[in-house]
Amino acid sequence: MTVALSGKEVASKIEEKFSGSVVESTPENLVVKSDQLLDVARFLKETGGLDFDYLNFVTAVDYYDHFEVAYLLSSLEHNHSLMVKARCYDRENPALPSVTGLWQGADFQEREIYDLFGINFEGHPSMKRIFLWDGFEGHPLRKDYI
Amino acid sequence: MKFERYGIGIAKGLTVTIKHLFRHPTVSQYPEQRLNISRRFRGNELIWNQEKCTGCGTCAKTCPQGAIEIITSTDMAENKYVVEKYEADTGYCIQCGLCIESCPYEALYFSHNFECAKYRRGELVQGKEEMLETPERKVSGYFYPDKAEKLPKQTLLIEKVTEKR
Amino acid sequence: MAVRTEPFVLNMGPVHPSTHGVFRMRVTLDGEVVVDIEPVFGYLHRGIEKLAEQRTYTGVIPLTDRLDYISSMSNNLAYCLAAEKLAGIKVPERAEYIRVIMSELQRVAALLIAVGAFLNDCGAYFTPFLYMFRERERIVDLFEMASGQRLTYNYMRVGGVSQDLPEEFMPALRKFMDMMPRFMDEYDQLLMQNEILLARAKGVGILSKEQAINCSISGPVLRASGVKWDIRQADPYSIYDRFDFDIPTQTTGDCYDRYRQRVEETRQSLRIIRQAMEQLPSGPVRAEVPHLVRPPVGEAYAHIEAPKGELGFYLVSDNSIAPYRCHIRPPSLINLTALRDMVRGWKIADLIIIFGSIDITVGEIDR
Amino acid sequence: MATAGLNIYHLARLQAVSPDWPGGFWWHWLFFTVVIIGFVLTMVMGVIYIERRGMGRMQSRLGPNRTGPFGLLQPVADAVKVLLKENIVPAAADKLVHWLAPVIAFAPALMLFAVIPFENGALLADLNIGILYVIAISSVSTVGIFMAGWGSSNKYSLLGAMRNVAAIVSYEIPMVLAIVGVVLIAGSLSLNDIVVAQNVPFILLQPLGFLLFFAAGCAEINRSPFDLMEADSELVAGFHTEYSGMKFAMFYLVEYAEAVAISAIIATLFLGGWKGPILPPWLWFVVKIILVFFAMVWTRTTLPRIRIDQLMAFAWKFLFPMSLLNMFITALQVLAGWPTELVWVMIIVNIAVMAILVLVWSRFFFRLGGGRVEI
Repeated sequence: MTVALSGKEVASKIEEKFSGSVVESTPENLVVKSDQLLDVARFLKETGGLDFDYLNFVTAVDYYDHFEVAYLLSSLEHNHSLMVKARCYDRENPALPSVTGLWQGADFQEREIYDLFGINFEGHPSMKRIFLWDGFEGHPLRKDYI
Repeated sequence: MKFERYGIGIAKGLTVTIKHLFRHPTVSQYPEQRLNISRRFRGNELIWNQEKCTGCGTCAKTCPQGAIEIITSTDMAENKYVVEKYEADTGYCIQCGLCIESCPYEALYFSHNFECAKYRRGELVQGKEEMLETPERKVSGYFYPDKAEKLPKQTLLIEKVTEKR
Repeated sequence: MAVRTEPFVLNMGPVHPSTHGVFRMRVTLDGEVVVDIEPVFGYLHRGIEKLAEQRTYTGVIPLTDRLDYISSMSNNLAYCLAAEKLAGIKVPERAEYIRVIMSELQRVAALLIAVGAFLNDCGAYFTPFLYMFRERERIVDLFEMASGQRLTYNYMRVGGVSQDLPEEFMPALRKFMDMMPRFMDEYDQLLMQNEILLARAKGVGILSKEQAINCSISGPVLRASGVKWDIRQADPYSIYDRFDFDIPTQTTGDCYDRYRQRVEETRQSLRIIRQAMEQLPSGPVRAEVPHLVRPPVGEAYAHIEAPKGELGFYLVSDNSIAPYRCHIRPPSLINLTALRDMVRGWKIADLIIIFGSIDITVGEIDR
Repeated sequence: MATAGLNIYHLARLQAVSPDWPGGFWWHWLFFTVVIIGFVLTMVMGVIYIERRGMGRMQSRLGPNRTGPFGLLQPVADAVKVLLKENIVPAAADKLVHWLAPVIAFAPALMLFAVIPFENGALLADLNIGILYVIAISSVSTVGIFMAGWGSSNKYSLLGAMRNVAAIVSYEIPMVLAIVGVVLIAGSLSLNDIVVAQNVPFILLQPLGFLLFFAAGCAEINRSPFDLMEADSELVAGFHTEYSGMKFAMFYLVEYAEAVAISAIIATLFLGGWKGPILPPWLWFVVKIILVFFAMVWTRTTLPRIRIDQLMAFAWKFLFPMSLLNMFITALQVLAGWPTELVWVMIIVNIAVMAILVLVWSRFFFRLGGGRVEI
């Protein structure tokens, strides 16, 4: 059985290294500051005992006032998982750092989020639309898209 | 293509294909040879029981495609709904069966027909009269096991022996 | 020794015999050698995630059929697990067993297609493909018997399955289980040791263990690279912890290994079905679930080991009758991440078989 | 046969024996032209039917069975359908080359039959260099195929055509060398003389030569497992991707006419041509063609396709040295005096030699090159 690590415990570990990077932590997940996402992600991937080497999925949810991007991380070695989230409050030009450098599996999924939510992932090798054509207006999965 | 195995694998494969030359073919010739379809077959048409229907409209609300249109009026004397219009657009229907499962009064069934091709899109819309049960329009046993028992047993490919000739 | 020529761009797809649907690749070729490829998606994009936000929890199930349309049962199961997790519904025992039988039969059917299509891509002119389809036909017959449909089954419901198995199902399944190993042996004989296939597929398109993990590859492709990771054992969903089965793995991670991996997984699936058949209890098949499920506010992620890999549904609820957000983790899309690194430097014929060995369904990629 | 007064085959033979008497040459020429065209077209229809039905049954289905009795008219129906189709020429195509290609590809396929004996002496031209003519003519259709690939201005077509040219250039050599063994034993280059010389079918005396010729012949006419010039799973349809209607029908015809031609040559060289008991000779010839063709259908149904670099490696590293060795050994045997009375001993010796050569060569010397290229 994959153990879902408590967000609170992991948050305390992160706080030791990067203080002030965790916005919120619950037993299910933890929310990190978007500008420190990349550092936290690298910490999660490379710290012994955590070793989150497998990115299950990346997705975004539109909560009207902010976008929440969720990363489900797993460790195949220790068989545990953790949901990490980051929030974007800018609706016009939302941006987050890309994690493709750490987990290549995020490549198409970040493009998909860019396509359907309009969140720009900085540092992604080819940030362009994936499903819809280039001239498409709007981002369909936003709640205000009709 | 290393021939370190000297073509044994190729020879094995050739025996399998040549064996099939002397076996019965699996296929059947459709318009002449007809197989019995599943008793629970979700046919292309809906069948509606006018007596049982109360006009509650649950089916129309459940339909994920919005293919069912129902208009009712209130009959004050009898104190019930009268179904004035009941239409199912089989062109939009995806045969998911959720309307049949949701019907609280067991008034909606699938038909057991599958040859329902039409020449015009408009002909695909089933009106009230075209939804009634007739001898040609048999009721499928989907979600109603008691109806299924009356239907012929499904032909299965596992019953057909393709090994021997 | 390679002679360099002027590279040119070849547009492969969206209509091409071996792109398995409407998938398109822009391939840069140097003679016959693939220099670079860029996959282009979206030709089958139907916006299923957006559509799901406007449908009831039950109404999403027919949509999931149309994701990976050759393994609909698995999609149904993944979605139902997620919805049940969200709403906290307990599924009756018999329904769990039926779900396991169905999803394992579906795995056999889908893997047969995967293997057949792969061999067809290698150039075996439709023979393995048609043989595999014949076996799949026997399974589809069983599905038709239970659900009434042959492709989009829409059989599972939140809280169980739509209806109980008909009484003629178990004898037919038993007969199928007796016949299947014999057919599997015959297919192994057909091409498994064929010298030409070995020359074509062995050592071609190697995906290393590290890269497979880094690219979030899942399913048979991951295990063919030597990672022993199967969600059925790593994170047992439904009742998979009650069955005794092995997780076969391969070592190199080339096309031939992926082919072997699929064949061996089929055998393990048959093993699970046999155990589930023996243990199948009687009882209700559907929990008492209101027609319009209204889960509490929250989110849930449920993932299953679908034939293609880890298929997950991430549902967010706002206590209404429709999901607030329904994200699908598509194994086919994510498995394609490593395609570019796998095919670079191989010939155009190898591109086809490497692509075929990943085994994608475009319905799931584009959603 | 003598009872049938107007047996055309007797007439043919009469004409063939002395085609140079006044007026007779043209009569002979006209007669055989008609016979060959008729023969090729009917045989093509026959083999298409055999291929589709045989392949269907091997794949556990039925194959075409609707048109006519047992679906025998299916090739006719296909032909009618394809003739009525629109002729589409791509806008960017080289119109002249695109138009000329099917003709150039088709002519050699018919010309091949000029030297193939249907019966003793019944052939259009009993060339004393018959087999050389076959080799020379059979590679001309490559020009047509390359023109098709180049002229349609399609990258798939071009790739297919380039593959075809590469394959033909490589496979001509083992093909010729495999024939040399037969020629050495028969002592003649004329196909009629070769058949006459076959008291025992040469497949027994030249088993290695037969294998090499069969493989090289398959590669030459794009039959599986060497069909990578029109590999449908890679190149859609290879060189004829952009062809439709009548022109496509021509290519289809070429493909099967060449298959019939190669089957006929194999039947002539190795299976004793028209020789056989009971049945009339021409029927024996047809039966042998169909047998060889069925072997091709069988391999096509079963085997996967090989890659282009493997195709080349197979030609140059396996077939070429093997055919050289085969020629060398046969020459030694002929030089040492062919023991005609000990023919069965020779058969056993030759089969043993073949087995040893194939085993040893494939075990110790044959290695595939190619593979991944570093970018």
